[in-house]
Amino acid sequence: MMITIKYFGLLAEVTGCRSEKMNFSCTTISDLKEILFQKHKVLKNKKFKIAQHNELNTDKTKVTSSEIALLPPFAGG
Amino acid sequence: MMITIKYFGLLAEVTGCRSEKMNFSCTTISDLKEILFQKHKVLKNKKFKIAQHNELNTDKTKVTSSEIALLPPFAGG
Amino acid sequence: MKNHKLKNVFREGAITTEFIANSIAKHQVKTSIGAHNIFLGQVRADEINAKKVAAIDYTAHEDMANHKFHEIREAAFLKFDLTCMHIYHSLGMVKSGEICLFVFVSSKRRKEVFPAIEFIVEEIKLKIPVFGKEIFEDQTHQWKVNS
Amino acid sequence: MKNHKLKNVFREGAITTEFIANSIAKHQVKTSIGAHNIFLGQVRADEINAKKVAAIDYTAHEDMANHKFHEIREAAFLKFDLTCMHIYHSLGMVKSGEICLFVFVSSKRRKEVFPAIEFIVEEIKLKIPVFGKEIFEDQTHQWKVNS
Repeated sequence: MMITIKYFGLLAEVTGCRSEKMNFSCTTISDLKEILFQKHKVLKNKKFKIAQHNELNTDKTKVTSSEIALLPPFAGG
Repeated sequence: MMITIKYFGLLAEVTGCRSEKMNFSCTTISDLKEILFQKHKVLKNKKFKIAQHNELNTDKTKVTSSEIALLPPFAGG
Repeated sequence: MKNHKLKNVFREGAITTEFIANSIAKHQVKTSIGAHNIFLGQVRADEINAKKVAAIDYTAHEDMANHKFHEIREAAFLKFDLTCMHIYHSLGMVKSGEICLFVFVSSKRRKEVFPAIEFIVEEIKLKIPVFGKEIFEDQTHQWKVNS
Repeated sequence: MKNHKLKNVFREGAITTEFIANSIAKHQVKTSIGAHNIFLGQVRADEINAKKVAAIDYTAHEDMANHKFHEIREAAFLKFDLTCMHIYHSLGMVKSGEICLFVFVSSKRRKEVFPAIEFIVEEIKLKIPVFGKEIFEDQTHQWKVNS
């Protein structure tokens, strides 16, 4: 399926990209991360969390949304 | 010695008096209270604390100030 | 312990929102501050025996109160790492819905301001000789006691 | 549990003292309120490697953030006996000394507002996907991380 990856804060800066579409056929967040690490090597040594449907996911979570967010450490307040 | 008794809040209302001078020859707060109870019977069933030099006193404290304050329960804030 | 001078905490009548806004604005030049915490006491229109509180008329043993406020300030500066602290209390008539107590603490870090504001407010309730005459809508009254 | 509707917590730029004053003033008709507690986050001019923070440029995953703010609101209303709660966070540039977070809780009694404000602020720091680019005076930058 076609999914949109959104990069926030520091991650948008280092990937040079706020949002990109990709064709994705794997099933878990872990799979997705592998693909993203190949595409953007710089992500490997960055701390980030992944969210879909406005909730944080673990590596084992299945990808069910067509929009995935990569979130660097929070800095609100 | 001549001392000034100051009544605050409810106590000023029930005694009808905010401040009065009296000649005082006893030594402790306890003695003073006895005199005040005789003068203002209404004080007997009122809750209050006594302060001099901006500090609260116990019955045993000696009267050393020429100004004594009778304070009903606090209601700040 | 910093040695702060004795201040007059009392203000005649209600504390206005403009006064509060000004007070906050004055701290915007202090750029080491990261967190402010403000407590506001507001006069409640409590209903007691079917009569509603319309206002509280505050009086105080002002000299003793200012000394006690000073002690509370010094104790709070000693206990917590605060950049600034301000306390204002009304005297005279404050209508229901209006503000009668304004406590304002600021610090580099947020962790300091939460326990500091609670400490100061509880100390004020306990130790400050302020008296409140609750005036009902029918002009009768009763004397407020802190709980 | 009261069912509050999803609000947009974000505001463009710094939160002004006038906005805060207005927000307080709006609560003066709510005469069951006895205590307000306000937390303000202010941008610090931290010095990092001899360079001073001049501003923070805030961005957020806005949709997720508003959902998380909503969850925090609902949890706070459930945990504490609050009359009102308001949260505002800046997006975009906020200069050092300016206010980027405004949390406002009100209750009948003071005992409720102290733990409520701390709970809400800590939850915000932990759970809200907001990102801060600290812009130094020389226009270089680094990314802020909450501690």
